[in-house]
Amino acid sequence: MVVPLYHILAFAGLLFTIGVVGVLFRRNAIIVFMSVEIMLNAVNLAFVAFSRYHGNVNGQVFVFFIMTLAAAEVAVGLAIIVSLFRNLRTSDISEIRLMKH
Amino acid sequence: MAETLYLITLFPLLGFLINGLAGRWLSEKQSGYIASLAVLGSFLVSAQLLLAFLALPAEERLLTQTLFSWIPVGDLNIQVGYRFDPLSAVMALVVSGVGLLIHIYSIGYMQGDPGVRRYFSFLNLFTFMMLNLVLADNLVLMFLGWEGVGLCSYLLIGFWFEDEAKARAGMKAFIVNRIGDAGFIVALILLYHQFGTLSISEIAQAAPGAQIGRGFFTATTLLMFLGAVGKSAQIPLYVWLPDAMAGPTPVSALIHAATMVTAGVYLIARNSVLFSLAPATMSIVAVIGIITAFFAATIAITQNDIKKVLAYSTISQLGYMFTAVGVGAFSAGIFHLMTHAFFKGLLFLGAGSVIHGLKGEQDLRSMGGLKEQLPTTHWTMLVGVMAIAGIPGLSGFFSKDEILWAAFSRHEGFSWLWLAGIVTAGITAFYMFRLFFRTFYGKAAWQEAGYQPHESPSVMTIPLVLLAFLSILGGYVGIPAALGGVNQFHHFLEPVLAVYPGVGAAAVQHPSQGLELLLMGVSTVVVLGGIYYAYRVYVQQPTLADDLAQRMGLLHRLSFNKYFVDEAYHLLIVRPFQALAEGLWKWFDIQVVDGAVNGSGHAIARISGAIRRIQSGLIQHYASIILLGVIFILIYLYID
Amino acid sequence: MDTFDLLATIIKVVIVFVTILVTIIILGLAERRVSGFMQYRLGPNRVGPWGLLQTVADGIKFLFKEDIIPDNVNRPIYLLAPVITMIPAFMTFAVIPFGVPLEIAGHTVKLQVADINIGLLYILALTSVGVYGLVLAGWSAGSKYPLLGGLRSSAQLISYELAMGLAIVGVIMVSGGLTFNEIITHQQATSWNFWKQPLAALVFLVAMFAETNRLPFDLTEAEQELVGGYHTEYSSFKFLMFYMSEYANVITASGFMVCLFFGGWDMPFIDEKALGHWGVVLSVLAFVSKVGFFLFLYIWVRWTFPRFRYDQLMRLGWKVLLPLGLVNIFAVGLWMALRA
Amino acid sequence: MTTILFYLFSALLLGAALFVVLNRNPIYSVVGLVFAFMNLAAMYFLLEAYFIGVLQVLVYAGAIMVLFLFVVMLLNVQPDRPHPGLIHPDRWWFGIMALIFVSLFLLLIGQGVRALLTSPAEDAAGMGSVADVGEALFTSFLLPFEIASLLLTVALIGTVFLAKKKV
Repeated sequence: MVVPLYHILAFAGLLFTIGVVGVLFRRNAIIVFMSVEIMLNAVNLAFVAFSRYHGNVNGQVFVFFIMTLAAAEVAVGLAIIVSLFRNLRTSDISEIRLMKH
Repeated sequence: MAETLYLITLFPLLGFLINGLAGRWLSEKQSGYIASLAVLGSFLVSAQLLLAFLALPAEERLLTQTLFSWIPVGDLNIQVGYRFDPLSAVMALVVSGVGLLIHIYSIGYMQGDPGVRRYFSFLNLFTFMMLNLVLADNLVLMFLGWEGVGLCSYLLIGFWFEDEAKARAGMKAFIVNRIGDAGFIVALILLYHQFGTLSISEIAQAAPGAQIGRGFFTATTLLMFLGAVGKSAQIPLYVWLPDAMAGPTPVSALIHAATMVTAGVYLIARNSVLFSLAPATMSIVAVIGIITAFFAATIAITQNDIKKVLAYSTISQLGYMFTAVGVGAFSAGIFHLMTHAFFKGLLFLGAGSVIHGLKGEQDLRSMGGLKEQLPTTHWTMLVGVMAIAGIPGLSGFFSKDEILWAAFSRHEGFSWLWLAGIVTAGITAFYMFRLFFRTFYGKAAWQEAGYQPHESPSVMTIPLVLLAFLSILGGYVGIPAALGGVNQFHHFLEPVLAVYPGVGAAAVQHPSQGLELLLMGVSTVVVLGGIYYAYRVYVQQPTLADDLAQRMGLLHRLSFNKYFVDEAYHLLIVRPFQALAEGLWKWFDIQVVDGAVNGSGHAIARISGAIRRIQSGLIQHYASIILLGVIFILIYLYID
Repeated sequence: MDTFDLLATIIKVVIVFVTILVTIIILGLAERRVSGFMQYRLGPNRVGPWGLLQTVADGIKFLFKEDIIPDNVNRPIYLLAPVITMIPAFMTFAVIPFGVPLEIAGHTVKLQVADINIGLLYILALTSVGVYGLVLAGWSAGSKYPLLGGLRSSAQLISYELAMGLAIVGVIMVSGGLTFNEIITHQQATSWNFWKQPLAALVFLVAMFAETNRLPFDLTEAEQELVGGYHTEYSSFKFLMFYMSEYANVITASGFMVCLFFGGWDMPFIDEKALGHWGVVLSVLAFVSKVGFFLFLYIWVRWTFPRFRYDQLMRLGWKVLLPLGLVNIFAVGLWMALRA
Repeated sequence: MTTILFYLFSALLLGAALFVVLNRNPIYSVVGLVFAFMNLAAMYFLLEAYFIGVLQVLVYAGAIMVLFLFVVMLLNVQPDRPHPGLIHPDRWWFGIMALIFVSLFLLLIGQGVRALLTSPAEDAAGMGSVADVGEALFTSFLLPFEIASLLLTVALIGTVFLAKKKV
């Protein structure tokens, strides 16, 4: 395989930006959350690429931990979204602004 | 041995916490027992340490214990550490011993009072603070105790705070004390600036050899003395003590007679090294002491409130103590402090017993003829007044005589100190026996008022009896050489007190022992004369008192009205201050301070009104700001 | 990768695919015939000799029926769901070996579509993807019974995947590898894992039934409660796809079970590799007959046990199988530590 | 061929990610994201990170995304109402920021990493097996590994606590 590393990194950067755009623009909390996952995965891809191109397994170990973290984060985050929805009857984050008032 | 030192203060602290936090679940009796047991614990530990001390050679009698670092700031490291040496041993024993008896007495005296748990917790807190004061190894901890006892004094004077006059008396004591404390604080700052430490022993070691001008020592010691004047109620800051009689009588006995007010004397003795280096201060201490002694004694003659008489006598006796330390006889001052604690505690408790028996009546004119009704109180009070008057053989005689002898032998120019002391001793004998006679002899004025006096319960009389024994025997630890004794008390304290030039062993022995005996004789005659006069005026010819008052006219009015000092203070200090404060309030506070504060407030409100928009509550706005930060980092990386 | 290998792989894929399809057809008939046998009735016996062509007829009927798409469905998802279900079901079998390697013209051909070094994880991963088909099918139908069926199925699959994984861990520990070949070779060298870890085998067996949504765990389609479950609203060919994936899953699960605990293609007491081509034939026969037994077991169990209630199902999964799986792992670990 | 496959998967992944972010129906987003993660897993396989690739399917596609799907179904989230105009009026500057961000990022990569590493390390082939990653995990990363298990436990408890109707 002759893909240069910076192609993968640039691609990861694009993916990350797509995630950022999702986080910034979407109003549905679940979609925002999914965009965060996209961002995490962009980073994961960069890690794996580095791991492969440097011949060092540590990058993959990082990805492993990020996945663990993501699992925990999603579980708690979705629980929060569910309980927010239960209380406010909405998952639109532009309406969830209790801290404002 | 030193490991148990912290227990001395721990017990009262525990007592305070138990009574203060869990008091509501305790019965009155339990509360009193817990408080008394706490003080008993302190007393037993102190006594055990003292006994251990006596077995040691004089130079090894020192225990120190550092508990923890309290204020570590840069170079300054204030530690909570205790120091147990002969001086603090005496003080700790007096505080916990007399305190114990007064705690026990209080169980009877305070029975039925709704605030009794609060009372006992305050009393324990006081004991804790006082023991910290006397055991402290450094001046900051000592100051903590110093302020702590001031606080407890305030709390207990105003114990019955529903009565506005009593609450005000508490405030008065607090404010007057603050004036003195300000001096103390400045002295602490000066000492730290000069020596870089606030440890008592380190300062005492460094001071004599230090290359410092006399002026420094004079200034610091004068400032310290200002603190002592406030706490020990000397001229001109004595005005709070008579008012402090608003508190419960056992409190008066403990705080305003036996222990706290003597803290000033202790402060000087504790820092005797510093004071020895400032002869000018010493002279001022002695002069103020003797003036206070005389002045307060003359007021005491005409007072009608039994507790006020005792209050002025306390001021007067404290004056004696200051005279003693002022002429360099530190051990004599401490000696008198100890005996005074015994007999003045006794007198106050006796007076409390009388008041208790008369259901709160404090006016001497409503008493009289109580000998039959209050036999135990009568006999123990007799011992007390004899001791304070200085009848040979009782404790007061020995301690007062040592002071008078020191004042006489100090050096030639100060002999008038002795003369004033002798006169004051005569007056003291007179007014104390006036109090005694008017209380227990003569016409029973209470019969008209319809009282039925009764003797106090044994929980109150037993402390009286014990204190009476102490008042008799307390003096025998310090029999002067002239009477064939060796003055063990003096020798016990000697290692920790400075030797002031002109006193010390050499100077005392210089005048012949015959002269000392002669002076004793003179003072005894004067005292007996005072007693006889009191007997004539108040027992033999009761009408004579009014005649005298008539004939003395102006003098009587002056004494009766306490020389109008309170009024003068009010006119000269309080009123101008009020006027100044009002002026400041109306102009400076409202216009300048409030204006600035409100102005800045408005400014902040306007600015934050603008900035507030960022705080939109929308997560995405926050996220975009994070992104902005990332962009800046990227730009930085790019430029770099 | 040379031409021969590529060709061999393509042939293997075709063979496996066709075999699975044929097995599904046979299974469809067998299910009904065995049911009939167990219930003292005949079952389908008219189409073809002994009813052999019955399933083929059914398939043709499915193909020519009217394809109804209800109004209320979410069309893209509705169409996608059967595909999502079917692809993993057919893909999983790829890593299961069905015989000893074959020697042809100097080349060694593994009787396995793909020997990847994480075979076990591959199956687990694909199984977990298969859930989407059921959930999306249930949701997209836009009616409540399918939705309930879909939610039930996904919860059930996720729950029992844990127990299944734990049962597998014990096997991995003793055999020291994640490929099926390593596991089977290890069993050949010692003894079947079933004898060594009967507890794990039991847990796996129960989890396997639950994972394939078969009785007694077929709560996703429990007719009496949910009509047809997640595929209520499907008809015609799309229904056939669900049907086929269920059977494909059953076949794969049986193969999985056989490989993990019953020695795979290993025939006891015989060294297949020493027998040349006959060994290959023997090993394939051994594998097929073992799988056949488990397929029969599926049908057998179906008519033997009543259906579980949903809460019982969850309790069994989380409170019984999960702890048992952990106990098995601890026991194996202890045994290995003591032996080491 | 693997190179072509890599670019193919990249394109699919990019498309899927855009689909996730841009379409209005949450269910489609979930499906799109699952598809994206499958592509990512394929890319991991091509980078010879087999273990991570399987984990990507097993954990991300198989577990995390199922949770998302559940929540979307549970809350019965409706498609977003279209906003008049392309972009919400107070959000246009987000777009500019995102644009600046990505261009800066690409510039940086173009500047700094181009010189480095154009092809994979030769000796690292097959490094991503379960055994390799597992060895690293249980030796040099043992403590983080244990902490991660603690994190999962905490998350488990927290989730149950949060999701309970009444505490």
